[in-house]
Amino acid sequence: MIIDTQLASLLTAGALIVIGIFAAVFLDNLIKKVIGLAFIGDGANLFLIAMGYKPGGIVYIYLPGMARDFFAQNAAYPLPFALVLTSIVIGASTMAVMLGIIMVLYKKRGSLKASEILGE
Amino acid sequence: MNLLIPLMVIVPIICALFLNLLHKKDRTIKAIAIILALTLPLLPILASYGIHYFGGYAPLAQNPTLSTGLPSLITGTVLNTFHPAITYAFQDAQKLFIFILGLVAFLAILVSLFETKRPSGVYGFMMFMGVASVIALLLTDDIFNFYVFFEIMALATVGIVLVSGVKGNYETALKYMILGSITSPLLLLGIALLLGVTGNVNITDIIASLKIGVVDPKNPVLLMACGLIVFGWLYGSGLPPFHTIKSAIYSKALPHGAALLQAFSVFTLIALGIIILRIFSYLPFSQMIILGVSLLAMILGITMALLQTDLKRMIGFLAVGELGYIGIGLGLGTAYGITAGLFQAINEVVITAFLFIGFGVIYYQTGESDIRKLGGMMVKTPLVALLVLLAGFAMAGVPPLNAFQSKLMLIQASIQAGLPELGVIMILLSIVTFMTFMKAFHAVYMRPKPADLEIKNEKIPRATILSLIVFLVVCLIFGLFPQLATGFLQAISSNLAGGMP
Amino acid sequence: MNLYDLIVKRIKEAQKADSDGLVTNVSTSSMLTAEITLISSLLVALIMLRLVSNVLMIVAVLVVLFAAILAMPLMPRLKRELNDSLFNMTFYVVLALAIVIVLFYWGSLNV
Amino acid sequence: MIEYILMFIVIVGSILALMQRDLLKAAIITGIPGAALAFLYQYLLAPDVALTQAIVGSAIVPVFIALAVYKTRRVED
Repeated sequence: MIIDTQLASLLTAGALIVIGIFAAVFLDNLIKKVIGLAFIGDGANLFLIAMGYKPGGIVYIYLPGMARDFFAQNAAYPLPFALVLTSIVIGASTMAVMLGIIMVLYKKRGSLKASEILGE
Repeated sequence: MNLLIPLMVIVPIICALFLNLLHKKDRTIKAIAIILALTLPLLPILASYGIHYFGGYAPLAQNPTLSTGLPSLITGTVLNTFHPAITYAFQDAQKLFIFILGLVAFLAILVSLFETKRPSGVYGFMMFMGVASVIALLLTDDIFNFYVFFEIMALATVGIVLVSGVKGNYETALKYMILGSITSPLLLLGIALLLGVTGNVNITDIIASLKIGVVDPKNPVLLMACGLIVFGWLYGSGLPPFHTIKSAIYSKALPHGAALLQAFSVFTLIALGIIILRIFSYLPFSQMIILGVSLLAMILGITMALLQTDLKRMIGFLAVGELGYIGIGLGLGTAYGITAGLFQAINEVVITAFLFIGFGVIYYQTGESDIRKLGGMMVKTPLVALLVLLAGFAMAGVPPLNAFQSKLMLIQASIQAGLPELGVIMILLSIVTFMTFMKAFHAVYMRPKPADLEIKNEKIPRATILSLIVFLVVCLIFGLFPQLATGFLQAISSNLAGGMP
Repeated sequence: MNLYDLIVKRIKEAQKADSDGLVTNVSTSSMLTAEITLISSLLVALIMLRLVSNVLMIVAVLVVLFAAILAMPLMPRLKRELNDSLFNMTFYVVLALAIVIVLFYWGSLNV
Repeated sequence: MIEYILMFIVIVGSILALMQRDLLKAAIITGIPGAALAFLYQYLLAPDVALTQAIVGSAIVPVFIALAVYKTRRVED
């Protein structure tokens, strides 16, 4: 392969963020907007994960019988992964709140168009 | 270990959860809520300075029992000084900030308990939750922990707006959330870049690794991280281009909610601004950006405030405009300037809360906030009118009230830093601020009362008057004895101005 | 027709798009104040360019002064531009993101 | 090799989800990039994150969106 896995993941993350921002700005349907916003969060998470990745490394779980030096030199960096766990949950809960507001707004206004509901 | 430091965050969270368990018994629950809210300003006074390590231990260099027997691969390198825990630092500046936040929160909750007549429920929950997260923002030394509480604060803000019942609150909340969902992942991205370059999320460790040369400070990835974090800072504090949505958020909340929300954004501005200055002060460009954005916030916020017809929106824009003064103090980068900026932040929190709750009396009595439909309230509430007038004087910077001292300090600092133009602009905009305030004051209080204006609630709760008087006393104390506040701020600002070599 | 009437006329024309009630004395004077504040504070802020270069400062001040005079009722336009519609808000947010990133990347490497 | 295919699926799936006119379909297709991301996390040496993402990204998020679609309207206009 021409580019390595880490760089490719970073590029994928960037692409996800760009797709998400595009959707959030230009799509008019509110549900589509929310889907796009979820992609922005996914992109940021993938970025963090790719930061912690170590080419040719092993999973950061210390199994019995593993040599300590081998583990220390080859394990991936676990800190970003611990952060992503929190971030995924935050993203999901934010999205749930947004969808809830959208449902209420639909009941009040009878439309899902951002240009109608969220205009002036 | 100092036990009270984690309690400052834990107590409001417990309050939020506990108050929701109790139902029905209005009177007792009100008393319990007041007592619990009273702990918010009391805890920082009682706590002594210190550092708390959440779920971990002190750095190995300070921890001889742990470090014995470890290989030199760990103890001999920079790892020895890293913080392996989520660190909360409580110093003198934090003491003042958290005390003021606790005071504003206590008074806002007190007023809300008497004005909304529903002592428990989502509103109180969201207020306590937001206060807890902002206290954590001020205390934390861990940038990812900062992000988590930043998100919780955004959700709490949305919650406060959602339960207000003001017309159009759902739309505004959804707009705020959409903009937030674009911005917060980008802030997270900035943190990720910082983590990728330095391998750390603890701010002290990031600075240390930049200082001793583990990481090249001119790394382009770091510049990108700084840009993204600055962008998150704009969102969190409501500087342009977020000034429209932030002022809309204030105007769609109930007045006591808005008083609390503006405290949230001011303290977010301080907390993240201090982080940016600590990490990136070696880039002169970061200070220039802070100055430029603050100038834009001042000009746009105050000129837009002049054009508004909604009372709460007007104060919201004024609050955004006043944020610019704080930003200028931070952006000047001198010790005196940073002290002045932080002092102005404290004054602004108090004064804007004062104004929101003071004008909130009008909203409580009439249910109307359009200044074209208001008038003649001076006859009904002369005492409140006097207090609101004093609040307006304080915001414009009339001696002997507090903003006079901080604005004077800011102007002196800008002259010392060689930028007297900033001082000129600040004076000019102060005058316009006062004019905006007088326009609202005239329309609400001094004009003859329109015929179709009906008064729903005749009686003003005594708690509201009490909290207004407390705000006035705080304004007077800081105005007459500014060294009471600046004494707390000297250490952090000389630290920040020292910056990186 | 004196100057005040002229100003009121201009403001009425500019406000025709958003028919947000009638043009009163108070709204005219506040519009006027906002206009003058905006232009004067921008001009004073531009003087800070002297730290970069004196010539640039003079040129910038003159250009902005003439542009502001030519486009005179700035404030109604600004108010219409910075309205509460989500599309405008997201547009300015993305624009600001681009500006911040470009400035940081280019500015720090070249200044 | 497989990770490059997963990345491709993530990007194509996200674009496809945004291109649907039927919102229920869009909600279900949102699960595809979510699941692919979970597998990708596994390849990037993060099994615990992969578990969380598998549940949140491929089940909870699409179900939330589908519920919202049921409560509102199905076809974008």
